[in-house]
This record gives sequence, C-alpha cells and structure tokens, in this order.
Amino acid sequence: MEAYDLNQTHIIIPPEEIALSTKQLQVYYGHNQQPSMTNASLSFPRFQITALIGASGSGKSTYLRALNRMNDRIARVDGEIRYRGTNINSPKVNVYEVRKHIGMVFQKPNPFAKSISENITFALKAAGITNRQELSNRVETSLKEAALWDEVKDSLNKSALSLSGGQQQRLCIARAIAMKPDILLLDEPASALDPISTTKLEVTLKELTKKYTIIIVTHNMEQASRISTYTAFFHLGHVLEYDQTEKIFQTPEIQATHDYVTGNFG
Amino acid sequence: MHKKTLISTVVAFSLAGLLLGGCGSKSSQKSASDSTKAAKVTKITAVGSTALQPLVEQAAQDYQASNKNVNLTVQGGGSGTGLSQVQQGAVQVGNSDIFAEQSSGIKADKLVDHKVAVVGMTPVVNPETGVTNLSMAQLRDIFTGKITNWNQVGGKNQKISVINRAQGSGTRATFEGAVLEGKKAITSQEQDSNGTVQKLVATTPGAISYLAFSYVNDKVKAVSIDHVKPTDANVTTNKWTIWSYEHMYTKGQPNKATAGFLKYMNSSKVQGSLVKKLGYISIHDMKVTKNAKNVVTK
Amino acid sequence: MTPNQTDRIATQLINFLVLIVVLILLFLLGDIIFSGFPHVSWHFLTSPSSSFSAGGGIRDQLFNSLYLLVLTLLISFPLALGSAIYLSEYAGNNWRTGLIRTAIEVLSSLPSVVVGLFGYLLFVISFHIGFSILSGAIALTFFNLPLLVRSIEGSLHAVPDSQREAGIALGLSNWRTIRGIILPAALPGILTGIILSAGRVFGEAAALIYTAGQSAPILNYADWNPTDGSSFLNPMRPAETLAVHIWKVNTEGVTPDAVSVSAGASAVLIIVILIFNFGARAIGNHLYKKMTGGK
Amino acid sequence: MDEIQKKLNAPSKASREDVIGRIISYTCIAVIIALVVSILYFITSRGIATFTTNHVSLWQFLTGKQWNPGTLSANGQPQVGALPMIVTSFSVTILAALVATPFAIAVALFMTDIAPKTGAKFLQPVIELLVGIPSVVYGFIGLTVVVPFIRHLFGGTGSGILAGTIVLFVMVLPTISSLAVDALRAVPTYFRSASLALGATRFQTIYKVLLRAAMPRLLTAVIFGMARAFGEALAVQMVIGNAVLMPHNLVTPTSTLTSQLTTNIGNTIMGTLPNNALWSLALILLLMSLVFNLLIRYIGKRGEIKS
Repeated sequence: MEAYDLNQTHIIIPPEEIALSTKQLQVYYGHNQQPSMTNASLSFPRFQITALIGASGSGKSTYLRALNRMNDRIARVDGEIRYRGTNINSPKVNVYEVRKHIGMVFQKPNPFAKSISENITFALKAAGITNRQELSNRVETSLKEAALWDEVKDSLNKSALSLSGGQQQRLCIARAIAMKPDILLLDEPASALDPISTTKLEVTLKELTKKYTIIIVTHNMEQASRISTYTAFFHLGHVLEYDQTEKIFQTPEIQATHDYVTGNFG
Repeated sequence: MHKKTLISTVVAFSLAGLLLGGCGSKSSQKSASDSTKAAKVTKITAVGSTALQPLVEQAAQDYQASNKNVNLTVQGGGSGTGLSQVQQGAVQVGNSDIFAEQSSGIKADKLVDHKVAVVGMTPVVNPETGVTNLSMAQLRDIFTGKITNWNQVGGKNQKISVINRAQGSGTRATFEGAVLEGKKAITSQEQDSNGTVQKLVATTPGAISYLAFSYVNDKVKAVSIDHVKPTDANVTTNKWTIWSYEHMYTKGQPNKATAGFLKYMNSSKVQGSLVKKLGYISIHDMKVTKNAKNVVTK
Repeated sequence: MTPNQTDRIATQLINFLVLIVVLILLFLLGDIIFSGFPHVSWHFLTSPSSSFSAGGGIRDQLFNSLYLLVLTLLISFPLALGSAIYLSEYAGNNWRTGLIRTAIEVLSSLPSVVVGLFGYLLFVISFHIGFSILSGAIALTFFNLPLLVRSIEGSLHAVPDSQREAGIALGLSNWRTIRGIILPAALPGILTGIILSAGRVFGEAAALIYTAGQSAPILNYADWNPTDGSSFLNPMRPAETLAVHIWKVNTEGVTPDAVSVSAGASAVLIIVILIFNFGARAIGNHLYKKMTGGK
Repeated sequence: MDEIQKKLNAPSKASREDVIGRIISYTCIAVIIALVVSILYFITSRGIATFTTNHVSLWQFLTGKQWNPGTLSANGQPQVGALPMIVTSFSVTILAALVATPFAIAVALFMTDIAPKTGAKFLQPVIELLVGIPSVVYGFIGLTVVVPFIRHLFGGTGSGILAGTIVLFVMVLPTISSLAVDALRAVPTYFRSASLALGATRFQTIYKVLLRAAMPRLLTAVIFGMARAFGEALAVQMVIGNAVLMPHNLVTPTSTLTSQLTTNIGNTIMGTLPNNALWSLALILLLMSLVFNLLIRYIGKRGEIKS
C-alpha cells in the first residue's frame, strides 16, 4: 500500500435535501492524543442510501457510531453533527431522543433473548406506547417493511434466538424501524450473512429508502455499488472522497480511491 | 407481561432492602418502645454461659406461659460476654459459670449475684486407661505435666494426653481453682464445650479431661478422687470439692419484672424438677456455701 | 512414551482424581444421610425441640432456617444487585473500583465469629434490634454480599456487549437496558449465585449464635401478623436455625438423644439444600429455555 | 423550533430513568462500602488496643511463642505471642490448597473438557452442595472419622495440622473447583481447536495450551480457596487440638488464629487484654485476607496484559 496524501480530498455536497451532516468531526479513543477519525465533514441526502467504504481500520465504523452518539461511553467526539437544525453532538442534547430518531443496526445480529414480538415492542413500551392495538400494528408494519412478516407471522411468540442469522438481522432492522426513526445507520449488516440472505437484505434496504435515510458501512464494494446513491471513501481515519456512487467506482478523483475500488489494497 | 412483573418485583425488593437496611434500626426501636407502653410488656434479655442457657431458656418458657407481661430472651455467647454485657447495661441478666470477682475487668461490686444452680465436675478418662481413682496430688501432677504415663498412677503403660478446657472458661477456672492450687497447667489441647470433650476423651487413648456431671456417659470413665465418688450427694456436703455455682448477674438490684423471674428461678418448681432434669444440683440441696475466693463454709 | 500413551495416562489420572473426589463426596453425603435418615420422621419434622428430654424435633429450627434465608436474600440480593450493576455498568476501570472490589472481597474471608460479634455489638445492642432473625440476616449479609456481587457481576459481564448496544441504539436509557435486557439474560447465572449463597446461609452457625440467637421460642403458625411476638413471621424474634441447633446439641446438649437429633438434623439440612439446588437449577433452565426458545 | 427539535433539547423519561438507575446503584454501593468500612474500623480499633492500651510490643506479639493473655510472665509482661497460631494458620492453609488444587483442576478439566455433560448434570450440583454443609458437620465428621484415622496411623491424639488440612481440603474443594471451571471455560474454544488441529493430543492441549492460558485465573482460584481456608473456624477448631504450641510436626495438637479466636472470645471480658489480644488475632486475619485479595488482583492484572 502506498502512502497517499491524506490532505488531498474530493468531497461534494449532494444537491438533494440534506438529512444529516457533520462538520469537522474528530473521534478520540481512550486517552489517545491522535484522533481515530479526523475532520470528517459529510452531508447525507434524504431518502437515499449512502455507503461508507474503506479498508479495515479506516475509521468508517467509528464515524458511523459517532452519528447517533454510540461512542459516548468509549470515546471523545469533537465537532458538529447537524440534524434538524440542532447540533446533536452537544452534551446538552438528549441523547436518547437522538437515538430514537437515528436508529442503528449492527454487524452481528443482536436480537434480545425475548420473543420476536417482544423484541419489537420492548423499546416501544419504554417509549410510552401502551395501546395493544398500536403495538401489534407496529409489530406487523415493521416486520412487513423488513420483509420478515411472512416468515414469522405465525410464530411471533417464539424466541428471537431461534431464527436464522438472516432472519435475526432483518428482525433487528424491523426493531429499529418500529421506532419510526428518520435515519437508519447500518454497520456492515450483511457481513455475517449468507449470499441469499444478503440479497434479501439489499432488496429490503432499497425498499426502505421510500421512508428512511440510510447510511451503510460496508466492506463489500459490489454491495455499495448495487444499493447506494452516494459513496464516501475512508482511509486511515480520513474521508478522502465523497461523490455519487457511480463516480466513485468508475472515475474517482483520488488515487487512493481508485486503488481501493480496483482492488489494489483493502 | 409477567417478565415485567418479575423485574418490578426485583426493583421493589431493591427498594425494600434499602429501606430495611437504612431505616430498620430506627423503626424497630420505635415499635419496641411503643409496645412497651401499650401492653406494658417488659423485655428481659439474658446472655452468657452456654452451659446455663438451656436451663434458663426452659425456665423462661415456662415462666412466660403464666406471665404474659414479660418477654424473655435467653441466649448464649459465653460467660465473658454475659458479664461484660450486663456490666455495660446492654442486657438485664448476665449468665456466668464463674464469680464476677474472678474475672479481671469486671467491677463485681456493681453487680448483684443470683446463684441459681450448682454444677459438679469430675475428671474423666478414657476407659482403657484402667484408672478409676486418683489422689488430688496425682491429678494435679497430671495436669501440670509431672506425671505423663498412666503406669505412674497404677494404670496401663500408656502416655497421658491431657485435654484441657478453654482458657478463661468457667469450667476450667473451677477445676484449676479446686485442683491446681495456683500452679499452672501445661499447654495442651483445649476444647471449649462439654460435648466435644466427651467425644474426644471417649475416642482418644490415654486421654484425661473433666466434664460436668451431666455429660458423663458410659463411653468415658469418671474418676474418684481420694476414693470419693463424684456424686450429687458428695457435692452438697463439699466432700467432692470440684463444683461451682451457676450465676445470674444483674446490674444493681433487678427491676421488678427481672426480680420476678429470678424469684421463679429460685422457686422449688424450678429447683425441684427442671434443675435436676438438666443435670444440675439444686441450690436448695447445698449444705455448704462457697465464696469467690473458694472458701467453703458450712 | 508416545504422546498417545501420555494422553491415555493423563486422562486416566484425571479420571482417577475425579473418582476420589466423587468418593469423598459420596462418603460425606452417605455418612450424613444414612446416619441421619433413620431419625427423620414426620414427628421429628413437626414437633418443637426439647432441651432436656428425648424425642424433640426440629420444626421451628427448620422453619427458621428457611425464613432466615428469605430475609437474608431480601436484604442482600438487592444490595448485591445494585452494586454489581454499578461495578459492571457504571464503574470505570480505575484504582477506585479496584479498592471497592477488594473491600467487598475482604468480607468473604472474615471468620464468622468476628462478624457475629460485630453484628451483636452493633445491631443487637447499639441499634436495639435485639436477638432476632433480622439481626441474623444482616450479619449473614456480610458473607453473602461478596459471593453474590461476584456472581451477579460475572453473569452481567457474560451478557455480550452487543445486547447493550442494541438497547441503547433504540433510544433506551442505560438503566432500562440493564433492567429489561441485560438482567433477564443474566438470570440463570444470577440464580447459581443465589444457590451458592443460600448454602452458606443454611450452613452458618458461629455468626448466628450472637445475632439470631440460639433459643427457639414456641412459634404460633396460625398467627400471620408479623408484629406479634409469637408469630412465626415476626422478624424481630430470636430464632435458632438448623445449623445452630446442630452445633448446640453437639456441644452443650444434654438431651439423651443428642446424637440422633444432630444426625437427623444434618440429614434434613442436606436434603433441604439438595431440593433447593435442584429446584433453583430447574427454574434457571426453564427461564433460559423460555428466553432462548430452545428447540 | 419544531417538535423534534424541542424533544432533542429537553430531558425525557429515559433521562429520568437513568438518573434513578444511577441513584439506586450508587446507593447500593454506598451502603456496602459503609458496611465494609464500619466492620474494618470496628476490628481495627479493637485490634490495635492491645498495642495502644495494653502496651504490648508489636514485635513481641508477632514473634512470641507463649499465649496466656490472662497471666503475666515472670518479668511482668503479658504473654501474648501469636507466632504459633500464625505458623499453624499458614501451614494448614497452604497445605490444604496444595492438596486441593490438583483435585480441583482435575474436576474442572473433567467438567469442561473430558465429560462436560456428566460434569454439568451430576458433578456440579453435588460440588455446590458441599458448600452448604455446615462447618459444624464438617468438624464432627473430622472429629469422628479423620482424627481417629490419623491417630491409628501415627499414634498420638490425631489432632493437628494434618487433620485440619484434610478437613479444609474438602471444604475449599468446591470453591477452587468452581472457580477453576470458570477459568477453563474462559479460554476461547479456538485455542483448543487450533491445538487439536495441529495434531496435539488432548493431554498436550490441556497441558500446553489450556492450563497455560488459564493460569492467572487458576491461581486466582487457588488464592480464593486459601482465603476461605484461612478464615474457617468451627470445623478447624474441632480437629486442630487448640493447644497454643509451635507445631513440630503434622500430627501434634496446635492452634490456628481462628480456632483460638472462636474458642475464647466468649469467655473473655470486653476491654481487657485477653479480649483485645483476640481482636488483634482478628486483625491479623483481616490483614491477611487483604494480602490474599491484593495477590489475586495482582495476578489477575498480569494475566490480563499477557493474553
């Protein structure tokens, strides 16, 4: 791997309505003086899928987790995250509300050790929804949106842990969208899945852009080019390039991006 | 749904526990004094001698059956605990196997002695030693380590193993006071209860120790001293000299309720039956008295 | 010697050592149960103890042991749970946390008689709680806490972090995540901790002699008012437990049948613990199966 | 500001829940710390009275061999030498741990690697049962089985360090083995599969991979067992003989810190030297258990860094 000039970047601002943006976001783990994520300024268009790509350790997951303040306990995050005109990186902001509006799905499926329907209703009840009708409606809609309904509608009271990996991951998505978030963050959601489940998941995500803004971290470049409209390339804690997905994969401006998407490293 | 109940139960327990831990002391104090006022129930607590505990406990149960206005609690903890706690006024009665005067650190003049029973003690040996009688001098020499083999006192050729009682225990104080004449016992095994001593003497070849009369059974051999047999009758006349009182001490003169119970302890109902059933000698049968300095008067 | 031979010999050595342990266990249990069982009868279990005549039972002592267990858990479990949550979820990994842990662990190796006397002077005397089940339960809390805190914390740790993230990412508070997701998932492990500490409660004697006391006043099992002196539910009454009773009849007991009472009581104690162990284990497995929907 | 903005800037039910949660768990830990501090203060204040009020020299206390707190020696000094008890306490503790460790590790290996099913179904519950047997019962079995057995083999009374060791061995076995099971289970499965895949036999895997990887935690298990043995009183008291003598061999009566403490504490008057001296023994026990715990922590730390 060559040493690339990390200061040479190409970052656009999409013309669409922006759902979420960051300015000069820096993430420091532990007592490290060196940031793990440097000066990331990106804007994410509404109702589109944006992919974050890059090699392991490029900082893409770190960046994603900072967006809904999942790093609060383990890292210091400097800079601005703007959502609905509010800087949600401010310590004064109610972090629980932030996460209700910006949901997240993780690399490994992590359903609760509860029944399928409880997996979805647990957070809803905590958020104050007690009406049974409303709860079962939400269960049904979210499972349908996550394309899981047909497979589990007869076994809603079965434990979620009895589902297959792909089903579990779609349940996690259903769980996240049941909260009716604005934005959905996905951290390599397909990495633990088999090809068939992955395809199903991708179809599901495409469908979801009707209602949600999606930001997805992925290792898989084909996946990024299949599903995303915009793509950001991360390298060694820096965002080097951000543009339309086609552009990134066909005519990137930056040498590092070119080398990465053509498989020279990563 | 029921999982939620479970969790809320857990949380409820947490809070209850905190309250209990934090405020339990206060509320209980209050309720105790409240009930005293309301029903005029007087609480009497007696602690101390483990040996005396069963007797006083049984008597207390019988007494409470006919005296509803007294609430008696009788516990063990050892004579030392009994004496120090009654001296501090933490409890109403301190049960002790020894005279308060014999305990350093106790101001005996502040305490009032109520003798409730007499206990006789006898040397016991393992039956296989072949010894049934010892002179007082021989016994002394055994416990001070001068005689170390049973053949020196007419028994088998077998090493003597001395099992003593815990330092500071009433039984040991009585035994040493009556036998050792101020000499120091050799450092040897010590056990702190009659039950354990009895088991050890029964199973250890060449063992000698001493027990309250009531713990002597057919597995150990009680030894006569100078051909006087360890019997209740011999204790009452002081022919058998190893005996002591069981004391119930109060700080100053007892209050009315305590006095009532102590009087009951001294009544013929307790002295005539319960005391004997539990293996003690009635205080009423004694033809001699002994003071704290081991001086016996007829 | 070839590696395969070594392997066979080593396996056999391990099996041999395990066999010895099993034999010791069987001997102990057999000794306790077989020497005690002949003395256990309905009469033995349902009549009060006697301090001087033969034929006494262990009704009150048995009940006291169980009641003491319940009270002790009522006090120590919430405390241990809260503390374990603090240690596993809130505390940082620094010297202060280390100090707190060490302090809690030190409790577990204190000789019980020391804790007993401490409980006596502080709770029985200074706080005027008196010789009571409550005092005993507080004293036992000292032994229970380290055990419980360690096992609960361990079970909380064993729940993967991804579960915490899942909860937090849904906008749940940390507390709600711990209560609703982490705790239920850790339940089987927590139950094991409770079983172990319950064994300690059943078996403890020295600390109780000075706190719960060694007398067993006649109890009235028809009186359900916990504030009545003779009610079996009254936590403020003195209570001799089974282990204390065994200690008492063995050391200062003058009843002619002390040996058989002690043997019988030990057997009953072991059987109660056995039932408790298997019961708690069954409940744990049941809960676990329910949660994971085991096939 | 729209509604969402308002929500983002205002505390919600979740924030309140978190405050409550913090309060509850901080309160619990505070209560526990208060309990610990009070008992530590209690023991320390009484334990040092021997040296501050009764003016016994610390050196004499730790090295003296005569223990007669009730009487003064020829030169007018109280006889409070705790050395015999300290030596005995250490001897029984270390010996019991030495004997118990191979058995405990064998049991743990049996339960994790050799026959996990039988282990979990049968062995584990029974071992947990051992914890619940009262000390008194252990003591009486020791007194009626172990002591006569030793007497039969070696003569003498049978009481002593050996008898104490045997009783403690059985008593610490459950502690050490259940912690050893945890230690072995914490070794990731891929350690095992990697080693087996390289053609190592099961024993080689156990010996070279498993035990080494689990070593820090196994040591911790042993030290926990030792701490338990060090503080055990009633059972040891019945079989050790309780003679305050320097132990010359394993089968003569001697006394441990706990046995002396338990035997005499009820017979002494609070505030007097004999009583204070016993609290000083308790203080030694406390300090020792502190040392054991620090050792555990130290070993645990080193293990963390290595793996």
